[in-house]
This record gives sequence, structure tokens and C-alpha cells, in this order.
Amino acid sequence: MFLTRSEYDRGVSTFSPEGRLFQVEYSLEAIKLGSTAIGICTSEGVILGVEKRVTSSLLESDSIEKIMEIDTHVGCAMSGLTADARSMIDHARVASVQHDLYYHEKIGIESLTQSVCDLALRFGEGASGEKRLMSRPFGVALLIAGYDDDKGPQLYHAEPSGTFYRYDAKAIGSGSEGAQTELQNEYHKSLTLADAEVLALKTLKQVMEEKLDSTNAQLASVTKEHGFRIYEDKEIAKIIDVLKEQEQAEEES
Amino acid sequence: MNHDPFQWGKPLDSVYGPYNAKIAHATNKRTTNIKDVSDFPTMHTQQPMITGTSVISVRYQDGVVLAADNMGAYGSLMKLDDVERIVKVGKDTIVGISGDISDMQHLHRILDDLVVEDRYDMESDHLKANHVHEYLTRVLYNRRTKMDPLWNACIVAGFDEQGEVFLKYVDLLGVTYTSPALATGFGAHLAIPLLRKKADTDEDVKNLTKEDAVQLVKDCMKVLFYRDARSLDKYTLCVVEKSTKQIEIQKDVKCEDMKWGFAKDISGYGLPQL
Amino acid sequence: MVSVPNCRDSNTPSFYALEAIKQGSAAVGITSKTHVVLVALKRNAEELGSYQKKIIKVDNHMGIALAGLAPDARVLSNFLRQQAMNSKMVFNRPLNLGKAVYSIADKAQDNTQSAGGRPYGVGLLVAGVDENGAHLFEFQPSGSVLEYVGAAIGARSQAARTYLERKYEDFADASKEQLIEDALTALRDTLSQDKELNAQNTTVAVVGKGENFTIYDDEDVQQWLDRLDTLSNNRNRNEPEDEEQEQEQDPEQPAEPAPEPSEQSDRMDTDE
Amino acid sequence: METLKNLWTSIGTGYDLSNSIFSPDGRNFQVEYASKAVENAGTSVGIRCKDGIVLATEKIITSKLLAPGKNKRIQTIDRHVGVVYSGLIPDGRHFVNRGRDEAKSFKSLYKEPIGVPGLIDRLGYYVQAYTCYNSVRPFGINAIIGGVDDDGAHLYMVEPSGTYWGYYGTATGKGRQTAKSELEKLDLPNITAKDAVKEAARIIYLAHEDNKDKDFELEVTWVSKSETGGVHEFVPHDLLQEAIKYAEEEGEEGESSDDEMQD
Amino acid sequence: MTQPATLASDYSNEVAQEPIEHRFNPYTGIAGEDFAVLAGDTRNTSGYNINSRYDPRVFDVGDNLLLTANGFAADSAQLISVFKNQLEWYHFDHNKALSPQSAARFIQHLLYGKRFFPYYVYTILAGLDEEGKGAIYSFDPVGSYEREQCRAAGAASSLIMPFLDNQVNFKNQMDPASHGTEKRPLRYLSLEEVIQLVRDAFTSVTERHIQVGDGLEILIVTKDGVKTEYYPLKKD
Amino acid sequence: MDSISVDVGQLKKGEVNLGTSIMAVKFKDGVILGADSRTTTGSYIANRVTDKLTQIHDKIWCCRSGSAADTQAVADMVKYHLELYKSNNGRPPTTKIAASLFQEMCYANKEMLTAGIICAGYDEKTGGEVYSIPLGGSLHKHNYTIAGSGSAFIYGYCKKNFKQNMTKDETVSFVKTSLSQAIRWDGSSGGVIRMVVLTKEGIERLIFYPHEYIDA
Repeated sequence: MFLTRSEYDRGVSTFSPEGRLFQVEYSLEAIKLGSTAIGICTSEGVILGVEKRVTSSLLESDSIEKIMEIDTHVGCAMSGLTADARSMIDHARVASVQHDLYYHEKIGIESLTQSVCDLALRFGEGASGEKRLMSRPFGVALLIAGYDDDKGPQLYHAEPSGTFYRYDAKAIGSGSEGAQTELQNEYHKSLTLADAEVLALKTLKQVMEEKLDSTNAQLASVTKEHGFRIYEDKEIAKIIDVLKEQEQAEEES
Repeated sequence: MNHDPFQWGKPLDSVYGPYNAKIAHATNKRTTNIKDVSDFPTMHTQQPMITGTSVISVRYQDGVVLAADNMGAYGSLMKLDDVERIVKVGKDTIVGISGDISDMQHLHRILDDLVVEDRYDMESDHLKANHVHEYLTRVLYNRRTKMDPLWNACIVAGFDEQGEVFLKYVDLLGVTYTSPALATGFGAHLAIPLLRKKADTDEDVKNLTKEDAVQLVKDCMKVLFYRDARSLDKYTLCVVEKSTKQIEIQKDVKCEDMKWGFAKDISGYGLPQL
Repeated sequence: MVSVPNCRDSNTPSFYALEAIKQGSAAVGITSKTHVVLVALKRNAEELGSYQKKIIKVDNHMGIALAGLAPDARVLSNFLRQQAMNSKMVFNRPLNLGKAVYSIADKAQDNTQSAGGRPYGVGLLVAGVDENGAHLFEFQPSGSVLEYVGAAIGARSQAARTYLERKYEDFADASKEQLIEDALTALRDTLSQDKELNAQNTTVAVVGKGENFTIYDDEDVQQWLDRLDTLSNNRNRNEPEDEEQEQEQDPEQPAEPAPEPSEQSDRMDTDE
Repeated sequence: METLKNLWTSIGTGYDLSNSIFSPDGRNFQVEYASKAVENAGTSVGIRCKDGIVLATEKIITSKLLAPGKNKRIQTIDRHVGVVYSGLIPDGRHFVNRGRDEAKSFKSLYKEPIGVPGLIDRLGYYVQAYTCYNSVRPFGINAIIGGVDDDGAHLYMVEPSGTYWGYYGTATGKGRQTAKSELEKLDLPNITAKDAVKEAARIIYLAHEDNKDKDFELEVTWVSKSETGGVHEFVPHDLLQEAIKYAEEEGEEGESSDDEMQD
Repeated sequence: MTQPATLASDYSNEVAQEPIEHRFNPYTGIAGEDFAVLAGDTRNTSGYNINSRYDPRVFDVGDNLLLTANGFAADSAQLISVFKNQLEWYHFDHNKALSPQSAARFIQHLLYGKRFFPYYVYTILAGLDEEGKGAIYSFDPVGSYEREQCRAAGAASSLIMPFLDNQVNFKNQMDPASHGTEKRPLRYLSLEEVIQLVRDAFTSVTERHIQVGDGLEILIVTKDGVKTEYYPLKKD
Repeated sequence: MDSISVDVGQLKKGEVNLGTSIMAVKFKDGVILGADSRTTTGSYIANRVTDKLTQIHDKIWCCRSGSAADTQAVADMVKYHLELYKSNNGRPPTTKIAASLFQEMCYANKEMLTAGIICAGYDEKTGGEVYSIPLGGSLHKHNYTIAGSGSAFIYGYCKKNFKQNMTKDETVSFVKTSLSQAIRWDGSSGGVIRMVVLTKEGIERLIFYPHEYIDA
């Protein structure tokens, strides 16, 4: 008579005996399969970095979009079922322009993240009592990086469960465990944007299968001055060189 | 410039165009006889049928005195002489209502529902005069916005959460205001000036005793009976008293010591004046 | 599935929802005649991550503390906010606390009686003042709502409750400051030995007659912690009950049958 | 308890999992389970007296921390109708809310308070509906509804199945057996409202013997033409104290002290 | 003219048709260097009746914002309570104060949202912008708005505005030093000057407009918050 | 300014009008409803022997004035609702409930309807009761009431001659005389006088021909 696990983990709306919602927890597994994405928040701005998995030499690497712009002052990196991310980012973009339309000001990064999470919630009752929207949770997590006047540069991690956290530095995706520990060792409040760029690539490098180059990694930054921008391949190449020099320096010492 | 002071500050038709009600889906079956229909959105209620006239009220040092007569007029016909136009809502509020009687009865009903809902927790009434007033305002304003107004003007009196005395006006448009002396209908023209003589400012109110206030209101009701062709000499009179926390309601009060005697000294057209 | 709570083994959705609350970090509430205090323990995902919001303001006269699924708490708090706004718009009167809690209780009850939705996976402490004084309610996903003089929910809250039960006579006439001290002491009892209360992981909120609901976080909360440390630091914790024992292991390692590193999986459903 | 025995024997056969199916021996288990939810709850009684109704309940105090005198258990549907129930309290609230809606809709059409028989008819139908569908479960309460209308006082009890009967006096919850036998001794419905209040208190105290280990608060309401003008209210504080005193004197040992019942 | 809709025994068809009752009290907003004032009289009239001698219609809506909407009294009350309500949601969603230019844009949406059944009101918003300078925004009934140095709206605005143009914007004022060849250079007025201006404006308007009088209420917003001043006007 | 001009004749073109004289009176052991029998379209008498007394429940009756079509429709609705009430609530409807139903219909549809209704009935508990639902859809309880175009001429007479607790015969003659006067002075009223007497004993229909009441 007592329901077995298999009976609990089907419905998104079924609690397990420990009060878990397995469907939601499984959706996180989807993310663990995804490519690694990294965010680092410094006082000068936020850096986003992702690995591109160029699975075939025939694949056009710059067609792989793992970092996307939401608005001039905010963008995001994704990991997991990137197809799901489309609708989330679409929602985010609408939310952002709508706020600007109604209040003639840039939307706050936290508010933006919150509204994305509200959408993610809609595999159940909506945050304002709306009807259920989807039959399953999203299979993707976002690192949302942005700048606003109240809180300065910010980095948020938005989860399929509809919860979000603010981070100084965060890694998600298949390499996340390793990357996160690396970040925890390397991160300190006084990082410059340049340091962060290098650190991002350095961390990626460690968790990537194939060797890091300007085509299989992507960087973006958000700063007060230039807002959100995705780096050109040659810029990345430069940073990779810097990284190489550092490593040599370390080896010598 | 337009020299009618009431046009000043209004949106100029020359600038904004006339108040185009077509946009509010104005088509009006019954008013085709009225000129420039297009100026006005559809009004569902064309006119009130049986109506009650003035409600008058005045603050005094320890509360409010409020009165309304018992007539239901149907055009110039006195259809009813026993309409009760002052209703008690919960234990801290009275509402005096003028205007259409059927709408008045509707208000009575929704206010009663309000009281029942408020007593669901079976604790002493939380429903205070200011709450009732706010609620009425919403109802009346929303109906007006639907272009289906409840044809009434109400004066709400009683106590608020702090046990202070409350007195405020609201009408079919949702317009509200307060003042030491309030009156609806003809009273606004005839009674207000009399009331202001004794209670224009808060200072006056401090010096106005209950007895004087009651007498003042009685006199106003008498004047209204003299001069309002839709009024009756039988009315209900209420006294809201802060010191006793009581609301006292006297029904069937009659206009007293009216002066008609001087009529004998008046002789009609063409006759030699005495 | 829908089934009747309490009349077989409690194998029912809302019963499991209660488990979800136990996994949330603890929150404690105390009320006197004039004031209500909420304190809560915030958890953060990992070192570089922010701490979870545990106390939400609903209106100037009321707010809630939560344990369990944070998103569900957001749904409920938004609903409460709408109720509060409506009360102000229509009656120009602050929302009556009883009306407020029962409005969500009835929503929750519906989920336990008809299929479709799942029960809310969150417990709330609802604190506020209204025309008949200060109130503290505990809300449960089953739709049950009870008014307390002191209450605790979330992981290992039994310890806090034990403390409150020893002190509850004094609450009625206690000062705001005393209430906060008691609440924090109770909260501290829910911590495992190695943990301490600090400005990062503690939230305090107070509301009183004519005193708006105010939340103290981070540096603002230090003033209250200082008061606490001046008190005797010895912990009065009696043996946690079995069901609490399991919680002890949480979040470090999950009870079966849970999937992969619960360090992760806990976080994303509960408010930790 | 007989039913319970064969109830257990049928557990696990699957017939008890679904609401809307009968077991081979022609029973709807979900409904019986629901009734079971009631059987261990605090005792509630309803008494019909000369010109009114008295409702009383034994409010079990599960924790010292509960706010004394709060958490009222007896509710009102309309000015003239009250309800007390034993079982799952949230279900009770759902039931009462429905009652309020029915009363409102009746009033909006007929412009006068709903008659108690009319109300109970609508509610019985509603409760019964919750036994017919897979998507819902039955109400886990026994509700005692009492009120006064133009035709005088009425007292009914509705069960999870939706069945309801009229009573002179009735009880539900853990101590119902004791309570019922006590009620039978009274001369109903000919006692006055005041006496009914005292008896109700006495009976609740007696019934509490079956529940000794737990503390409780006594809660009593009444609706009577003479005493409350036909409005359902809590009995005045002093009358309640009087009733409690009477109850303790009557009860062999009045072990529960006054302050517990303080409202 | 519009009948006051309140004569129970006297509902004329015009009233039946007119869904609104105009009451255009004068309002004046003036921005200074580090302050802004919003002032209006306190008389409430309908037709030739004075309903109330003290019915202030300039509101401190929070976040150091002053708001008045005048025209149809009920619409204005509604607009302001809706704004206050939405302001609380803004705080919930973004937990920060609403800036004047955001408030202005939002009010535009409230007004334009009822484009086809407008709030019959003229709205003025006053506050301090992000540099801390005084800001006045004025709106028409359907939401067109602009930021200004000063604005008079409502009854007798036609009397006040020219006065302000001259006294605040120095229109048609020449610099005496230049023997009337150069325009007088613009400068911010001090708070004292502004208050004096407003009082003069209202005192003289009271003389000329039957709907104006009883009392003048001036709300002043500075970085330290809002303060209110009341000056009696003629009660005739 | 033109004071409220209530035109009862808000009829669609060619609509049949009950330019009536109707009344109901409460007396010692019940109520009596009375009405003339003239129905007009414009100035043409469409029917000179109409029965304007309508039964809506055993001992609850009404008289209708205004648009014939509207009032019939409303009466039918109420009749239906009362049947429903009886079966749902297991007790016969009171006169008040019937009147309330009329009120609800007339108020909710005041824009569409031109209906002035008198509703009167007898039941054991309350005895005879008289209610009126005039044009706007308000509800009023009376000892007696009169309505229809003819009523205007007899307000004074009725006020002066009505007495509490009259006997049946007194009441019948009171109604007869009142209506005869209304018929005399109102062009839209005429024909015979019909009455129904509702008492414990039951329902009794009376009819008076012109020659019987002409000099009553």
C-alpha cells in the first residue's frame, strides 16, 4: 500500500516521504550533464565564461551560443537543456524592456532574476496565483550577470526550482564541482576584471576535456561603463596568452 | 478667454476636442431627444423613480447630529410617507441616504451582508464608520465608472477605530468630502448656510452643545419643510455621542412650532394690502 | 493521489509536505501583548553564495517567516500581500490577521482535498498586530492554522520549542528587547554544537502596536546578537527526539531514498 | 468498532485506495476512513432546548504554547446558524465556508435568512458529492449544525457520507458514547437555554474522562430567541464560569482547574 | 454648467448624462534648486456650493514625492490611491525608493491606460531628481507629460501661469543694467521667494475666482523630507 | 431646472398598456386584492373584461400595472421560483418571499421593465400581508396600497377611509368604492371590478358589474 519511490518521482507535484519533489531534483541532473559555465563578480564588473563543446569538426563553433544578452546592462550564461533557456531569456528580455517602459529606468538585476525564477516556477501555481503553465520544470540553470546603480555589479544563479542565490563566483554544469572548489581557492574581493578574465579561463581549462583555445571557450563581461559585451575570439586569444605566461611563471617558481 | 468661471481650467474643446463619449461606446436609446447625445456615454439608469430628499448633519463638541425625513416622492406625488432613510450598520455607524429608494434599499442589503461577514469571527464588531464610508465610496465610484450609477448621496456618521467621531459625505459619482456641517440635496442649498452660522469652523464645533446642535438641526428640518416641495414634516433624528459611545435614534419626530400666523396679514393679488 | 490524512498510516501528500518543512532551517516567533518577534536562521548554498531570505514583509502591520520550499512561500506571501492591499483599498483598514492566515489556510486545504495541485511544501509563522492586538500564527500545508504565544518551525525546532515551553509565562508582559533575546536563545538551541549565530546567518523582525514591521539583517542584526552574547552562553539542549536525529544528519547526508549529493538537492527545494 | 475490524481485513486489497468504488461487501472505504478521522477527535455536543440551540466542544490543548482562549473551534454560518465539528479542522472550515456561500446566495435571492432545514439540505448534498469522485476525498468531519429560524430551533448532524438527521441532542468525537447516554437522560427539548449550557458543560467534562491525559478548553456557544434574540453567539463569560463550576461539582473529581478554561 | 449631482429631489437629465462633476481648484508646483513645492487651496465646491472649507488635495505619497490630481474629485482620489498601492508593490518587487522620473512615467501609464474612459484630472508630480534638484512633472488627462520648472493647473491657472512665467521663468523681464536690451538672466529662486510667490498668487486669485478660497496648503519637499504649511485665505 | 419628470408611459410603440386601477387591502382575517378590467392600446380598449388578478402561489396573488408583457413575464418567473422554493426548502413560501422575488426581478431589470406590481397574500403565521413594488424596483410593506394610473385620483379617499382590522364586508365595500372612483375619473381604467379574497377559509373570487358599483 505504501507507494514505492517510482510512484513518487513521476509527477512534478508529488512529495516523496522526505518531502522532496523528485522531478525538480532530477531537472538538476539535466544541468549536471550540461557544459560548464562560470561567473565571477568583481568590484569593477562581472565576467561570464563558458566552454563550447565543439563535438564535430564540421560544427561552426561561433554558432554555439552559451552566453546571451538580456539587455544592455545584463546578460547570462547557461548550462543544461539550452533549448529551455530560450524561453527563459525571452521572458527576461521582455521583463527588462517592460520595466523600462513602465518606469523609465534599467531594471534591477535581482528583480530581473526574480521574474525569471517566477517563470521557472510555473510547472506549478504561479507566484501571483496564475494557473499552471508547463508539465515539467526547466532543465537549465542560468548565471545572470549585470550591473545596476543600487547594488553595482551582481552575479545570480537561477535554478529550475525557482530559487536563486547571489554569488561572488559560481560554476555550474558538468565541471561544476571541480570548478567551484578552484574558484573558492582563488577568489578574493580585490580581484580586478582582468584577473577575473584569466581566472575564468584558467578554471574552465581545468575542467574541459579538449584543450582550451579561443574557439571552444567564450567570455563576456558586464561593467558600468560598457554594459554587457561578448568578447571577440582574438580578445580571448590574448587572455589565453596571459594565462600561459602566468602558468609558466608558476612552473619556474 | 471664456468668461464663464465654471469653464476655467476645464480641458478646452478647442485643444482636446469635446469629451467624446463614443469612445466609451456611447449609444443611448432613451435620450435621442437630448441634444448632442454623443457628448455622453450610455447611462443605464435614466432617472431615479421614487426618491428621498435631503439628509442633513452637523458636528457638535461631543459628536454628530443627523436627520432625514420619511418621504418617498414619485415626481410631485408623495408615494410613501414612511420611508426610513437612516440605516444603522453594525454598532458604530449610521448612514443617511438620499436619492433613489430602490437603490437605497440595495445599499441597505449590501451593507447588511458586510455586517454579517464582519461577524463571522463572532468577536465584537471591527466594522467602523470610516470602513463603511470607504466601502460605499468604492461601490458608488465603480458603479459610476460602469455608467450605471446608484442614484444616491450618503452621509456616513459614527465612530472610527480610535473611537473618534467620524462624519463624511459620498455621492453617486464617488465624490467624498467632510466638513463640520454636511447636507445632501436641497439641504445643501437651504440648510448648510444655517448650519454654518453655528458650526463653520472646528472652533465653533467645540462650543456647540448637544442641545443646541439638536435644536439647530430641528430648525433646519423645519425650514426645509417650509421650502422643499419634496419634503415631509416627519423625520428621523440621530445623535452620535462620543462620551457615551452611543448612537441614539429617534423616529417619527415632527416639525414643531411652525409659524404660519403671519399668513393672515397677507392679502392676494389685486386686493388692498393691509 | 488524494487520500485522507490521519486515518491510515499518514501516507499523504500534505504529510510529506510537513517533511519538507523539517528540512528548512529553523524559524522562531514569540508574542507579547504589544509586540511580535520573528527570528530565523539563514543558510547559504556554499561559501561564495548569498544567504536565503527567511522573513518576508507582507504589509506595515504584518510579515511572515518560512521553513520549507521558498518558492511556495513566495506564492503565499504574494497572495497575502494582495489580500492586505485589497483590504486597504476597499475598507481603508489594515488586513485582519485572522482573516489573513485563514485565507491561505483555506487555499492549502483545497490542495489536500482535491487532486491536481500539490500541497504547499512550506510552513509559515505569521506575525502581526491588528485591531485586537498582537498575534502569532503557525501555518501548515495541511491547512491547519493555530495561534501561539511562542512557536518554532523548521529543522530541529523541537529544541527551540522546549526552551519556549519553559519560559512562556513571561512572554505576555515582556519588553520588545526581552522577546528578541528569548527568541534568539531559542533559535540558538536549534544549532548543532559547531555552529553559532552570526550577523550573516541570522534575521530578526519585529512588529508592534504603532510600530511597523521591520527586518534586521547583516550589520543591523549585530546589535541584537550582542545582547545575546552578554547572556550566559551555556546551551540548554535536551536530547533531540528520533525524528530530530535524522534531521541532525541533514543536510550533510540525505535519508533514503534520495537522489545524488543532497548537499545540492536539498538546497534547490528547501529554503536552505 | 465492528466495522473497523473488517475494515482492516480489507486493507491492501486496493478497494480502499479509490474514493468512488465499492468494495465487494458494498462499502466505500474512503468514507469510512474519513469517519475514522473523527473518532479520535475532541468531543463536541449539540443540544436543542426550548427556544434555541447550545453547541459545546472539548478543545484539546496540544501545546502549552497555544494562545489561551484563541483558536476558536465553533463557527457561525449566518447570524442565526452555528456549527461545531470534530475531525479535520481545515475540512471543517471548508464546510463552513460553503455554508456561508449557500446562506448568502439564498439571501441575495429571497432577501431573508435561509431556513436551517434548507441550509442543511444544500450542505448534505455538497458533502455527499465529495464521496462520488476520484479527484476528491470525503470530508473528514462530523458537523453539528444548529440554528433558529421562523419555524423555531433546529439541530442536525452531517456525516462524511453526506447523510444527516435532525436531533434533540447529539454528540461526536472521542467521548460521543458517554455524551450521548448523558444526553438521553435530559428532558429535551424542554429545558431552558441556560440549563442547556450547564448540561453541555457537564457532559463535555464527563466525556473528557475518555481523554484524561490531555488538557482542554471548554467552548460553548448558543443561539436562542429569548437569550440572544436569535443570534448565534459565545455564551457570556460569567455564565460560562457558572457552567464550569456546575460541571466540576457534578463530575466525580473536578481535576481540571479553572484557569485552564479561562477564555 | 454642470448640475451638482446631489440634489435628490432635483436630478436633472443633464446630471443623468454627465458622469463627472468638475471641480478645478487651482494647483501650483514650483521647482527650486534643492527643493520643490506643490500648493493648492483647500476649498471643495460643486456648482455654487461650498462643500468643504478644508479638503486638502495635495498628497505626500511617500518616497519624497508630492502628488495632486485635480478635476473630477472622485477620479483624482482613485488615481492617487491606485498610485500609492502600486508604489507599495514597487517596493516589494524592487525594494528601493521610486524616483520622480520613474513615478512620472508610471503615472503616464496609469492615465493612458484609461485613454478611452479617462481619469478626468490634471496631475502634477513634485519631487527631487537624482542630482537632488527640484523636479515638477505635469500631466494632461490622458497621460502626456513633461518636466517643467513651474506649472499652474486647474481653475484660474489661466490667471496664475502668466504670473509665474514672469516671476519664475523671468519671461519679458529685461536686465535693468543693460537698459532693457538684454533678458534678465535665469536663476533659481530661494524657498522663501517661492513661498511668497505662491501666497501672492493665491491671495490674488481668491479675489478673482469664486471657486478659490478658504485656505492655502503648501507642501515642500527637500532632501530632509516633506513639510506642510497652511495659510488661511478669504472665506467669501 | 426641470425637476424629475417620471413618465410611466415609457412603452415601446403599440405596446399594450395596463393603464390600470389596482389595490390590495389587509383586513381582520386576510387580504383582498381588487382591480378594474380595462386594457388599452393608445386610446383603443383592447380588452374590456381583462382579469388583472394573477395567482402566483396558492394564497399569494398579485395585480400588475405598466406593460402587460413585462408584468406577465415577471409574474411567470416568480411563479416558477416559488415552486422551486417550496420543493427545495420543504415549506411553502411566505408572501414576503414572493414580494422579494418580484423586487429582485424588477430591480435587476429596471432598465428593461415597465412594471408596477402589488403583491398580497395570506399565510397562517403572518395572516394577510400587502407589499408594493413600484417602478424603480423598491419593496414596501403596507396595510393597504393602490397603484396604476387610476390610483392618482383616490389617494385622498383611501387615506381618509381606510381602517385597521376591518371586517370582510367593510373591506369589500372599501375596495369597491375606491376603485369605482378611480374608474370614474381615469380614462385608462374601466369595465368590471374584480376582487380576490384570501383568508384561512380559502380563496374567494368576487366580481362587480358597472351597474352594481356605479353609485357605490
